[in-house]
Amino acid sequence: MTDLLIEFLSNTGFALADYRHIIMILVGIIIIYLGIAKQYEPLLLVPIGFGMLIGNIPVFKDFGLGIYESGSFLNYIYYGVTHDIYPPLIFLGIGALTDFSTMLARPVLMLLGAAAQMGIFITFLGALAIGFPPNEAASIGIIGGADGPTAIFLTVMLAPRLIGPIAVAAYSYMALVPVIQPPIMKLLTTRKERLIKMEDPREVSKTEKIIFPIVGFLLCCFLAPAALPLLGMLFFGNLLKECVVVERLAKTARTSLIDIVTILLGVTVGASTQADVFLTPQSVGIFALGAFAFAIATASGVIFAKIMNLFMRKKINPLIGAAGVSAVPNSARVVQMVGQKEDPTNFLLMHAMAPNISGVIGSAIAAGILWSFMSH
Amino acid sequence: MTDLLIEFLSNTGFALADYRHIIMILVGIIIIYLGIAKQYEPLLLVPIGFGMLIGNIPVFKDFGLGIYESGSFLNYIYYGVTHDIYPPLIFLGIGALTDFSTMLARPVLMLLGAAAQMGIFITFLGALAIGFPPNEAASIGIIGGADGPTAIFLTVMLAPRLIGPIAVAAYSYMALVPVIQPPIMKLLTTRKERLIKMEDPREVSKTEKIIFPIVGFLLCCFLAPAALPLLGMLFFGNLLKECVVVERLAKTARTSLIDIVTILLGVTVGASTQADVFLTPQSVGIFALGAFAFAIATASGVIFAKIMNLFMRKKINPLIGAAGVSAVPNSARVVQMVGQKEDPTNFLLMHAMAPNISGVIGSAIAAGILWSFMSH
Amino acid sequence: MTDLLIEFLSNTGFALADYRHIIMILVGIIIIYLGIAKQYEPLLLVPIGFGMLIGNIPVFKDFGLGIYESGSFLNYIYYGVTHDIYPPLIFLGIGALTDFSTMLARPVLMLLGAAAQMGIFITFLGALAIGFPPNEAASIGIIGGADGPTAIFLTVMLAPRLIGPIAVAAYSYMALVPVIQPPIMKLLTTRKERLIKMEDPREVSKTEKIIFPIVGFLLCCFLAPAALPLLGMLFFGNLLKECVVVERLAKTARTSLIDIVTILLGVTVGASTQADVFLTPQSVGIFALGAFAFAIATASGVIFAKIMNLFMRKKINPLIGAAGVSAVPNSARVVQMVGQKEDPTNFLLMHAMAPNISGVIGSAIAAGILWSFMSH
Amino acid sequence: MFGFEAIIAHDGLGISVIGISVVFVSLILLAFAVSQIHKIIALWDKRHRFKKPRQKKDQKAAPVQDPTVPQDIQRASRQFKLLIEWIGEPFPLPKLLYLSEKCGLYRPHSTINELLKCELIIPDGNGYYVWNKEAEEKRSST
Amino acid sequence: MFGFEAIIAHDGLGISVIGISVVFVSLILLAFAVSQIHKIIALWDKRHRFKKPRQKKDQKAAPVQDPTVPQDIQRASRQFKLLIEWIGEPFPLPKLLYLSEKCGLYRPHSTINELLKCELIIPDGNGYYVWNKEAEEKRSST
Amino acid sequence: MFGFEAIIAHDGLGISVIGISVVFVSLILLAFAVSQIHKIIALWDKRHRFKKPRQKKDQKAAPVQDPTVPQDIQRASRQFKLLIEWIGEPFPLPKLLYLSEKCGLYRPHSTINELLKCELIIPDGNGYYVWNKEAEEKRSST
Ligand code: NA
Ligand code: NA
Ligand code: NA
Repeated sequence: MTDLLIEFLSNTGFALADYRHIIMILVGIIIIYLGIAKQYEPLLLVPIGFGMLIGNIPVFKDFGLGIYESGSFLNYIYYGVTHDIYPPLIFLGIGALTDFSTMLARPVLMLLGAAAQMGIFITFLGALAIGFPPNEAASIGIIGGADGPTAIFLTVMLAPRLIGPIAVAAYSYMALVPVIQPPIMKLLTTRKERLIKMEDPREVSKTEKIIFPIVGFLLCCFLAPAALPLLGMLFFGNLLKECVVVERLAKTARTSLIDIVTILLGVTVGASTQADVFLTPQSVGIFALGAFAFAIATASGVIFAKIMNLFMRKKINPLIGAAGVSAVPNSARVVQMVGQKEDPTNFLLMHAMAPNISGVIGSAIAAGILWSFMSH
Repeated sequence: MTDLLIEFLSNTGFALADYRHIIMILVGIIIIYLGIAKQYEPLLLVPIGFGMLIGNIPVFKDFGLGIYESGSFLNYIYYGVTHDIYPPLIFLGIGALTDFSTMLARPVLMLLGAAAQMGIFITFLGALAIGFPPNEAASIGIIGGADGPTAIFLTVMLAPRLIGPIAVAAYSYMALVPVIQPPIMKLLTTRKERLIKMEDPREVSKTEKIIFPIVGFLLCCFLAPAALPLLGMLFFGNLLKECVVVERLAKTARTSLIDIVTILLGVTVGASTQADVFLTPQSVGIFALGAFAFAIATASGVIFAKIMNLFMRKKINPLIGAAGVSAVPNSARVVQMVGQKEDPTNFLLMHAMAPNISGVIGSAIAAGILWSFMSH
Repeated sequence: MTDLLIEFLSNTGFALADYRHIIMILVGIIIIYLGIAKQYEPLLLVPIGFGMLIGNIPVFKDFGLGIYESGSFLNYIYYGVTHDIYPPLIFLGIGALTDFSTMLARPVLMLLGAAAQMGIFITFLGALAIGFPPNEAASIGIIGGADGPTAIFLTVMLAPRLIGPIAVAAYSYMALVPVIQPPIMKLLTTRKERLIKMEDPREVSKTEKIIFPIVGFLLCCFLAPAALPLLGMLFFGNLLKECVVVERLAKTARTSLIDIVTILLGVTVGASTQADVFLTPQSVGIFALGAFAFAIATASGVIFAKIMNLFMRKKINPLIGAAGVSAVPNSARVVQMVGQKEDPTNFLLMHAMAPNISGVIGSAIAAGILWSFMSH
Repeated sequence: MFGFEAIIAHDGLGISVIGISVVFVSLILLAFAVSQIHKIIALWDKRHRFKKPRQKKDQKAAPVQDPTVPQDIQRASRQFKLLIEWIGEPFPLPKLLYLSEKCGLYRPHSTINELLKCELIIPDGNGYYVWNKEAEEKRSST
Repeated sequence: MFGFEAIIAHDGLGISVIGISVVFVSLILLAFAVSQIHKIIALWDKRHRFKKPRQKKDQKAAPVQDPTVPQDIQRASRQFKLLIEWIGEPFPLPKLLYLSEKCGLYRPHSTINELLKCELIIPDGNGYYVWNKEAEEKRSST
Repeated sequence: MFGFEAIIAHDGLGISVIGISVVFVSLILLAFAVSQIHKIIALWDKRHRFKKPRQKKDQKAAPVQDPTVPQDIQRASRQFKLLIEWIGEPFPLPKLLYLSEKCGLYRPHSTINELLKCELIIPDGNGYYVWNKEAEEKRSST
């Protein structure tokens, strides 16, 4: 019985833990704290944070518990991440949630959603320069797209062993948008620019909203077929939403379905940060490059908005360029916040939604392009 | 860089598209239009139509995008179609949605649900005569059952390569019931017959409704065990609904669960119509035979109702025979519409539900029988 | 055609049925009856009962219908049972449903949840003594945990061929708690003890409720890492519930998600009782040992409560010890019922929830320990 | 192979005739069974009424399981009606259960079941439930 | 390999330039397409109005499909308004459909669609629908 | 093998004793931890109150993050109360969030969180939320 007891004790977490588990558990607790107390993207941070706790309970290998051991429960639900099933389903739900009206009312703002994707490609070059192979560099670059599902989607295709750090980096920075973006936005704009008020967008008819997902889908996917799974589901979800007659499907897509997938994706992405796989110098590099990507993306959006103002009669508030990074609707809210700080009567949220949503389309296209270049 | 650009351009949809993609995309748009503007079974046509767009974006093979390439997102969610997982789940939801009261109140009307299955077997003979092998002929015949999940279920078992055309044919004709059935119904009935009013069905007690799914399940599945997956789930869903004490399960079965499966099934069935697989002379034959099957089924139901009238004291309105084809509740609505055109005070909907629902049971049994004959 | 007819008839259930199918179908009907008319855990008994009907329709082997034939629909949805995917998901939903307040208010009552797990280990010894090998003995013992998902979880790991009888025994006895427990509770307590009133628990703050799942998870899983999948999901679900900011995820976890899994788990566990696999002397032994386990567990809880009273100033009502078996919230209700019979003004429900919920944690830990001892 | 020849070669006629026959036989049997269910239920209920006097005695002999059972459904229904008014209609069944438990109503599960059986609470056909005022009036007038 | 050398070796610049260009081209094309949609719709609607007189004739010539069509949306809206008041707002669309069918209202699917089109029924942005009192007043005043 | 012999052979006693011990140890530790949580929280809150004066200074020194913060929760609560009355109770939290954003209320996320913390908005135990009139009255009376 003493043997049994010793054996049992040597299998407990207390015996197996080393400093790395403790670090990761603390990180998990901090992420949960940020999600709950600071309310930075709680729908993502709470599951990811708890997933980190789950993934970093020290367990014996070959016991069928760890997320990387085939046959474990975590491994089964991680399947949807490693086989790129969850990201398109999340996009389906986002499509069924999102109102494209403001974008349809002022399509010129979509250019801001394109501009912010500069962050992706510049970071890609940076990662190459640091010595990452091109497939990994592309996956790191996509963090600059500020879109978790897109980042996971591309990383699974190009550099599956980096899913953990890239996904966590993407989601963390998406959550930290209210921390990262404001200083950059203020640095690059004058007070006068931040005070610009934009006129209300025109009303968009129901028919326009129904036709848009069809036209948008065909156009984008003819140009970048590799974005098909993401954009197909995004526009499909939006058609379900807008066409009214299948409201029950749209409702399920934007509630039960996206919630279930969010839970499973969040907890497994969190659990994939198992200390021995995650705590590497590479991860540090990825987090640094991710922050760089976010900064570049924000700056690109803002600067491009200022450039557009050189040519446009009705000036746009360059702050909304920062919303081009995606991180829907977090970064649009940040724009609203920064704008209101200068002038509490200035409501930029609505205007910021246009670049915000087109940023999602833009980074999905960018992911498609990178994938098609890397996959041979 | 020029090389890269040329390579990229040669991978876009614009470079890869041929006339067949364009045809299929137009068909998809028409189907979406019918679903939204004409409201023909929008819950099916909108997903199928958009699925056709998704499936017919021209993409390079071996890129992991097409629905027939293993590893693609579409292929993963198509799994539920090709492995007959979705159809029984849809039946579970239908069971939890359907009120069998009118059928229980007047069981004799169930014969009409049997009669309309003639369409299946006559079309089966027709398809054999045209030269289809027996397994494919059976799958084509089942289109006459006017029941999408049943058609998919049998086709997966017997002729998996025909899933695309048969599923699309089955769902299209189910949607087009308001176009196909009325002329046949009018041709085969006199105005006097169409004016027959039926008396209200008796009240059905809760206990009866609870016992029915158990008795119905045991009886049907002892006779045709191969209908087990479909009828098992149909009656199970109905028991959940009727027994009150598990209302929360029934509610989920008839909302989230059936909605999720409907979305996934619809979009993949649509996408399975990839031009090179779908645009064949065979598909044309299948669509022609499918229309034939629907017509025969409708006619059989109506004529059998007239025959029953020869023997019954309380005459039944032969229009309700047309509802025996299934296509719940669309064809019951068509009966109501045609009846009301003659006499706006005549409410046939309730009466038509009895053959309508028994038609579902009937075609599931027919599918079981065909499967058991073909599977050796 | 006569050949065909004979062949068809020989494939019907009427030709294939033997007495064992009839027995199991009758058992299924009785279980459905208990669920509906007596309302013993209807959410479990109705699906399991109907599953028994589905699993015991006599079908030809190799036809792809039976739950044990790979490729059948039942086999696909049974996958979640045989690969231990459903139990943790159910625990996720339970976590999102359960309010741990009363347990947090009076943590000393958690000892009762530990005491009742004696049933597991004593039954384990009993099963060993009767001649079961240790892995099967452990799986049988876990029935005493009074927790269906935990029982399935462990059995899949240790003795997969016993899933059917063990799962059905566990769920049946959980449902029969109002029949099994009261006599034991009365036998072991005096009327005076049953009349003890307990004071209202203190208010528990929101922060406590949020911190608890994190602390609880880390502590339990460091001590018994093998309980990770179950407890990880239980505490994760509870965090989702308590932290408010992700209410939509918690709501989906405790409605759609748990409902879908309950339906699929119930019907497949029921169907796994296919007569030829289920009707064995072993199953009889398992049912007998299961009843024994429940009785011991109940008795242990009650007796331990009496022992605690020897040391505590504020006496606890020993009836609530019986709720330590889990079977949430059924056995807590039984405590309430038995208590109210003595004194209609005594509300024990709230107090009984503390041992009840800690019993769930306790048996998950016990399962983890047994698994870690058996798995080498 | 085409035409009638193909049909014969693949036993098409046999399959079709047996097929449609089995469909008919199944649905005829089912129709017959269904038509018998409510007769059997009626018989069962009669037997029940017949047995009642004896059962009452048994109940007295057996250990009294539920000493505080409300003497009639009327009394329980009043409490529940108040609760339902407070929740608002239509209401989900679990919510009523949950609240009635919280309010300490007596045996909410079985009482609600009783109310469902005598149709004082009825489904609104949409997954929710409503209080059936008509049935209540009928009851109180009788 | 590091630095500029690594970028060149892996054709990084080419990929980046083409990449960002395609993103821009896609979104510019999309923006252009979007800006045309409502013009095309406007044109289509005009053509429609232009054709209307002729269509009316056609309609008369064609077999009268729906003899009991309510002459104006006003009439249908009254019935539906009553129904909605009874259900309570906000209501799920399927519930309205279901009840309107049960109440025997005329062609509920298409009528509800009409009501949605002229925005007498509007989504509350939360998956449910409400009756648009403003639109109704506007209508009745014109 | 049967009986005691089988138990010994498979180390049954050892497993059982260790097993039940670990269950007890786990739950005792958990009970202890749980009993400490609210003490630690209380301590933390005290420290907080202790530190407050110093923190206020810090806040002034730091760049003013939110110039338009409502001076007290009272003011925010009035706006939200109106909104909730308009939505009707019980309401889903996301709906309130969505509408408050639409209405341009100030920082709806954190304000709602404040309202939840001081229990002006409370869950109805059913996934929905209600406005807590009692807490409001208590607040306004103090
Ligand atoms: Na982006
Ligand atoms: Na049919
Ligand atoms: Na337990």
